[in-house]
Amino acid sequence: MNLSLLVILPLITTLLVLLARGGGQVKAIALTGATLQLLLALFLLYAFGKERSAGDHSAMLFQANYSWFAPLHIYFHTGVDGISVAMILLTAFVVLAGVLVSWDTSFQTKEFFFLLVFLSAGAYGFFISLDLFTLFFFLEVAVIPKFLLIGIWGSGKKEYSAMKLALMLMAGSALVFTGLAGIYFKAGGSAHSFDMMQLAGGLIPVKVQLFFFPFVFIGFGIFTALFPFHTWVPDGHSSAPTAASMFLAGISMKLGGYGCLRVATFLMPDAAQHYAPWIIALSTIAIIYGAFATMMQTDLKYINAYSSVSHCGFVLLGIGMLTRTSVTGAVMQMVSHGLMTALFFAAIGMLYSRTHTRMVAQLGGLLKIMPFISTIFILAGLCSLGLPGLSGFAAEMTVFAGAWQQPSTAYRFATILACASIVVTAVYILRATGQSVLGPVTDSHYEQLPDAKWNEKLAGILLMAGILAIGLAPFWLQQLVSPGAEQIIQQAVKSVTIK
Amino acid sequence: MMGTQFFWLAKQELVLALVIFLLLIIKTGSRTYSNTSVLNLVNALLLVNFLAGFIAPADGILFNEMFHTNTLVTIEKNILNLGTLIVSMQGYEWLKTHKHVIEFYVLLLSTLMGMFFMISAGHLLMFYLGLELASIPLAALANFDLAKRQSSEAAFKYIISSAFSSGLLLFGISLLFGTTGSLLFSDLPALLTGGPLQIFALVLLIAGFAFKISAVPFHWWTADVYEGAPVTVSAYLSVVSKGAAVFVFVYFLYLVAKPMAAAWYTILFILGVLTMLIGNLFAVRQQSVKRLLAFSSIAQAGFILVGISGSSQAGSASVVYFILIYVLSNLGAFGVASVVSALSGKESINDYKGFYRTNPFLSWVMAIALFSLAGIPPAAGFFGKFFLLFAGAGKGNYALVIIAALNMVIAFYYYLRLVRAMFFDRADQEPIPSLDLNWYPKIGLGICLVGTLLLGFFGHVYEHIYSISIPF
Amino acid sequence: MPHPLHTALVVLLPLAGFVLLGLFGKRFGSKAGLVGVLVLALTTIFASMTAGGYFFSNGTVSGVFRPLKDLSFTWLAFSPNIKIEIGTLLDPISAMMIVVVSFVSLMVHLFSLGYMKGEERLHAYYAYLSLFTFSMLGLVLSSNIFQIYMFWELVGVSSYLLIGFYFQKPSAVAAAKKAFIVTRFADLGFLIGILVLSYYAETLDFGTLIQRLTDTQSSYSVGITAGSFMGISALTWGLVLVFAGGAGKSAMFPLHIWLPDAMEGPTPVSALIHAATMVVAGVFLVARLFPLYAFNEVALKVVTMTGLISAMFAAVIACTQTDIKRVLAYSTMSQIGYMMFALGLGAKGEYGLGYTASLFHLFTHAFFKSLLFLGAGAIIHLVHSNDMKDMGGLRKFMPITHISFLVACLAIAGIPPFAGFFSKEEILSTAYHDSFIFYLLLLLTSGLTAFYMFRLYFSIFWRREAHLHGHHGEGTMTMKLPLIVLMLCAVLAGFVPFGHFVSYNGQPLEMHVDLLFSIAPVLIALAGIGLAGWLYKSENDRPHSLATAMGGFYQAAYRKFYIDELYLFVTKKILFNLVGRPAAWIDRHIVNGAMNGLASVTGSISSAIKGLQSGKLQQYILYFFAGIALLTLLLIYRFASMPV
Amino acid sequence: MNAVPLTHIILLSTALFFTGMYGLLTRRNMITMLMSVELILNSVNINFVAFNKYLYPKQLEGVFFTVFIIAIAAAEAAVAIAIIINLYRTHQSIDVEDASELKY
Repeated sequence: MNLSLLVILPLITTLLVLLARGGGQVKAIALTGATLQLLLALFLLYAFGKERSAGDHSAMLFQANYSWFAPLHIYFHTGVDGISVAMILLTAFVVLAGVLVSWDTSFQTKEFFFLLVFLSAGAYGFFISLDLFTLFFFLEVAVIPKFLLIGIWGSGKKEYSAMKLALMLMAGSALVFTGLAGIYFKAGGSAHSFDMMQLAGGLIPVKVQLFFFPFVFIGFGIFTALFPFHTWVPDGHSSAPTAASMFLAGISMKLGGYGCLRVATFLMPDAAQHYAPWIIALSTIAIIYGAFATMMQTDLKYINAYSSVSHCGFVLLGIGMLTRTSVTGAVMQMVSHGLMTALFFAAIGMLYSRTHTRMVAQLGGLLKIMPFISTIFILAGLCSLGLPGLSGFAAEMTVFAGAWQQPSTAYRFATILACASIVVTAVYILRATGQSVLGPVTDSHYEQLPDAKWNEKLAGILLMAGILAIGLAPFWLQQLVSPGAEQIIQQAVKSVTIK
Repeated sequence: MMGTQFFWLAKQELVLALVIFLLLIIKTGSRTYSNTSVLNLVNALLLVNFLAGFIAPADGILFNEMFHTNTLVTIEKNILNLGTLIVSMQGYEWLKTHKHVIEFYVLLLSTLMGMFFMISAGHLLMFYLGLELASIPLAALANFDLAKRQSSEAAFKYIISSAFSSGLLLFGISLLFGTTGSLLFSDLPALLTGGPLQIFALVLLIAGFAFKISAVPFHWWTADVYEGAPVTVSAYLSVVSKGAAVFVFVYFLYLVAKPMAAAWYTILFILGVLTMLIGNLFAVRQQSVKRLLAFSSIAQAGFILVGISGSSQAGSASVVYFILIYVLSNLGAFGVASVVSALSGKESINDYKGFYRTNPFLSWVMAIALFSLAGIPPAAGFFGKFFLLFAGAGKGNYALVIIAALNMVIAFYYYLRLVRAMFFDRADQEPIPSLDLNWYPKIGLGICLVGTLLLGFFGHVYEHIYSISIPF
Repeated sequence: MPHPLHTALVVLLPLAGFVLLGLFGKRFGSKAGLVGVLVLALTTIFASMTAGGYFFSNGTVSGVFRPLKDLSFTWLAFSPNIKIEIGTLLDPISAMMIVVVSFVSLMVHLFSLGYMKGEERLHAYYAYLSLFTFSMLGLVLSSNIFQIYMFWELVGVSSYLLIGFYFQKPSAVAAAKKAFIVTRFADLGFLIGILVLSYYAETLDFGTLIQRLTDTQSSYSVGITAGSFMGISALTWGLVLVFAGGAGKSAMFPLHIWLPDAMEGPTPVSALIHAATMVVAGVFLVARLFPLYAFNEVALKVVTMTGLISAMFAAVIACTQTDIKRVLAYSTMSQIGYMMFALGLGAKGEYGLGYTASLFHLFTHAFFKSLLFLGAGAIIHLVHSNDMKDMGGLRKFMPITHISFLVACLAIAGIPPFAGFFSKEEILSTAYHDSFIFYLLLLLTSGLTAFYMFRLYFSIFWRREAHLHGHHGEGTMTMKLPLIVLMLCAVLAGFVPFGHFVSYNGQPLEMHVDLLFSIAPVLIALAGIGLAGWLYKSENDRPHSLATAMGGFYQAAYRKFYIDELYLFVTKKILFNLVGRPAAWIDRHIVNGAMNGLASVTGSISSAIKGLQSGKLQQYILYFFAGIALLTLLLIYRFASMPV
Repeated sequence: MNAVPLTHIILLSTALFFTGMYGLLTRRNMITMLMSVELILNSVNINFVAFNKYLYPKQLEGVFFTVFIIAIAAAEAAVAIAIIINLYRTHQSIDVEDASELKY
């Protein structure tokens, strides 16, 4: 199948949104577009599986290569492996859910859905890119919509948050850019190239890797809340409108993780080995520190935002551990966290739109009043604390199991600390649920509030379906991701044996 | 032989000259003419002028190598033509009530002609003449808000600074003449030895260019003049005048001063870093939109210097490509500022609060233009800036690239400030009312918007520019 | 005819019940309970068929019970060797457990029909019960150590949901949270233990794991004994950590603090989860890995001592509590302490008597303890209070409850011929063979057991004449029936030749009751009963004066030896105040401050240099010229190679 | 004929240049500043003519350049004076210090 469709479809949707008249039409178009995206993503999964089972074991499938800026060797080179397919699926789920929960948007509807769908185009483009330039392009494309979504439709100190998010992500991009420049000019003599598949074969000299790896890794790390560059996360997530929060935490942060994996680790395996202790140290700090910081939050969105810091730490930990299993786990965690956190934000958004507060202390007893919303809230929480049968468990356990394969005592210690964070997670999740949806009803006004509407229910069910599909049967995801992880790790392992 | 060749090679200048003459005739001939009809006529002529630029581009030299032209030069002139056309359309709202429309255009087009000669110059004398033709009328233009104090101050600052800078430039040229005995571009490379006097001459010449493209520390006039001059003139200064200087600068450095590449690379490095830093740092706390854009255009010059310092074909191609994009994006921003200033008289960032609610189209044009200036995709500025910095990186000076990349972050901040004011904030006082635009500015802004959004996606534009640009 | 499918159905039926009730429960309305009971009845039938088939037809090979592994499919493969294979493992203990679990669960389902009548969220209640039953059955049938961990967590969460069923009561929510978090903390040990063991054994499958690590010749075993951390071998670490998980679920000292609080849940839930099934999961886990534990002296010692301490510690506290459910909770903890203790000694003595004794006690305990809880439920249903101060003289109002409660008390006190007598006898015998001190301590504990149980019994049913007005009787038939059935079990379970079915090595173990040996325990139990009768049979101030005489010790026991306060101190004061708060503060002020600081530094530099753009033309010209001068100097210095 | 060496003339032009610089930097009268700029241009003129005469006597480039510079200086002065006049209308002053409203 032609992967560019994944980008073209949302773009056509945005165009139609622009041409639409009235909020109803806009929503209908956005919904149709998002549904088609999901179908397309599912078809991609199917086609990918079919191709693989037909015996095509090449690293990337459905490759297409169009020349873009020929003098600079820039191509629009697309292709997917299992990891990309998983991320694309995640995107499709979150986009559709995001469109659904935003159904009640009445303020500047057209612009809202335009930006929302536009964001998804960026994410798809990022995940299908095999060319560093296009990858970078799509990474940055998302900046404008994110900024505007937060600033226009956000709440709280939205201006500050929007600025902060945009600037910090821009700083991340700047670092990535520097790294890309280094890779381009220093890899393999005069044959300048942006093509990841060409650059991958250990083409980049070790010295160059050692110099540029931190740029690329930290640059992408900022996107995925690498400690101590995570401070945009709490502010950004908490100020964003629901759908944008879902997008930010569910997809946007994953761009970083994917970049750390696909660009930093895949292209610079020696450096990845060399810097692994640093990555592990930082990610362990993020996990534990994020979890403890979450414990002290009183705003539901802050709770989820900080917990995202902690959970994304698992992604980086998995990457830093550099074993096939841990990398597989990292990708699974990305997908799982994406769905879970989107569901969480959706639930929080639904609560907020009714009660007009996100403070844990002001909520209470909502399970009785809004059973559906409270149930998905609790389920998201349970997924977050790693309940078997929901996606978080499978992902985290894969990370742990993979991390444990590293025999070094220090790494083991990091792993144990990471494991310990699941206890802290339980503490803050149960505190949050216990005080907000359980317990006595704190405000008699709440009694009259309605439960979820059809669109909200559909969004919740959709994301739950994703979570359950992974949680109940993680093997398909694992089998999907694992060969890709293998390929990335092979480079790292090979580089060790060469040394 | 010589006759036909002359017509073909200097056709852009000739068309321009015809336009100027036509305008002068109208001015002297008829006593009563309405502004709008003049504007209609001029805009039509400018369009013709722009389109004529594409007819039969030819390579060749005239006047004993004093004048040269080729496809690259033609394209560069076309870019400037495009910029002028857009400036003219966006200035419609301001000009339609102005008393001296024809004079405005005569002066404006004279400077454009000066720039053409500058670009086509094959000899330093020709270059100097072009330069002055491009500068002196601009000073008069800066004073075109005749009754405004600030306009006069701006014009005065510009003319004195400009005169001083050309004095130094001439001093440099005289030293060059003294040490080499020739001022012909094609002779000079062989005669340059890198002695102290020549280095001094080089510094002086570069300072002259740096003045025109407003690179730090030769940029001081920029912000004051941009603020004081009418917005239309500021737009023209920041885009067309700067663009022309950049074109010549590249030509001069890459072809003429090539033997002294090590020396000028150092200068460009220092100037580039300073320009980006100072430009951005000053822009950060500006309250006036025009001043903000002025410092932004200074910072952009820094990025251009980084690109030029790449010393490669990719470098020169990227510079031309960037200027093309920069013309569109900067004119998008200035264009909005210009119509807002002309119709409501408001020029401060605070005045733009709530702008999106009253003027969504203008807000989007402004926002996309700003994002393009900041280098955020899908705006074309991303591509322009990416290639510029990449060209700079090709030299292996990663410190420069990192500084540039981090400067993009600072720059992003102040562009976002304006976007924030337009989109997020609610107006504390009466917001700018919904502006009713004539279709000229609308088209002008539309061209900027569409160009800014789409230009990056057409790879062969860059490819074409690359194929004809100056190798190093 | 145990068919793999039947085994699977045992697990899947409750799951189906959960899905059915969870998704469409509301449609059933008050019929939701019946659906639950029906599903559980079916489950129990399949469980009995499976267990019967296992014990009597296909479980043995030449007289020795062999594990049967079925229905294995790879759920998640971490690596080619280490993978989670979901499957069922039938062996004597799991066969025994599925019967116990499904049976007790059925009783509880039945009892709840009456007890929870009219409850608004009845369908949710039954859904949770089904979920719990599913998880518990899945846990005992797990064939893979990671699978057991998964069900372990599911059990934990269903327990959370059930304890917090009355979610509008803050205390219930807090209790549910506490239970979950404490066990979660313990599970951390379990998880790391699994990682340690699986790393060396390169498998997660129980059979293979045990086989590889117990074979001293194999490289796996050599590896795990050689590998050490802080001077302790990896095997010990692994086993102790796994045990920590078990201890958490089984509420062993010092991880027991959640159990008394868990009594906030509906009483039938306590009967199911906190008496008969989930809390013995720890015992089950150790039993499941017993061959490995038997291999490691240190780990066994830990198990033994934990059991002993818990048994005594809980018994002492139980004597002082006045909430009847809390008394029962501590009693549960104490009894599980017995089981753990015996299991710890299981590798010693004659043919692993301790192992059999432990599981035997688990078996009998399930019946009489759930009976006690259901009885307590019936009482609370009537009196609407948990506190024994509000009770007394209830024997007239609820005869069936009275009799069944008495039988259960006798059983737990170890009076022959009730079930508890036989199993406790075996445990004491195990202790006796190992160490006399242990024996004495246990004997004392069993006296205490008799005392506090009868303290409870007398306080509820005797003590004073009660006058209840407008009460609604003893309860519906559905409440009485389970009491009667369980009472029969409490009487008869002791006569099951348990050793024939469950033993350390799969070979039948003959258990015999030595009458001479029984004298001491029975006497001490009777003494305990007598003391309780003297103190509590009628209203008097003897208990009070005794409590005063005991002084500080009584207070300490009443306050549960301040363990809760200790935990609170560690969590609230240390973790929250010294870790959480600083982390949050650092994040907002230092890390975030650094980012904001970068911005403000840029801003202040910007302000600092604004004076350069002074607006004065002559200064501009000066700077211009200075720029040229400096550049020229620099360049001439660097590049000028030759004279003019 | 060669009684005056080139260096002297260069010195003269340099002196003239710096006189111009000095005037430009210190005079507050705009017209005087304009005159100072003319001095700078004239020092360049001297340079051109001298180089042409002494070093490259067979060429005319220097001389021609000078002619053009003089012409352009005149144009420049014309425009500058026009601007100054206009500025005087708005400011009622031709003191350069008064024309420093645009700053920062």
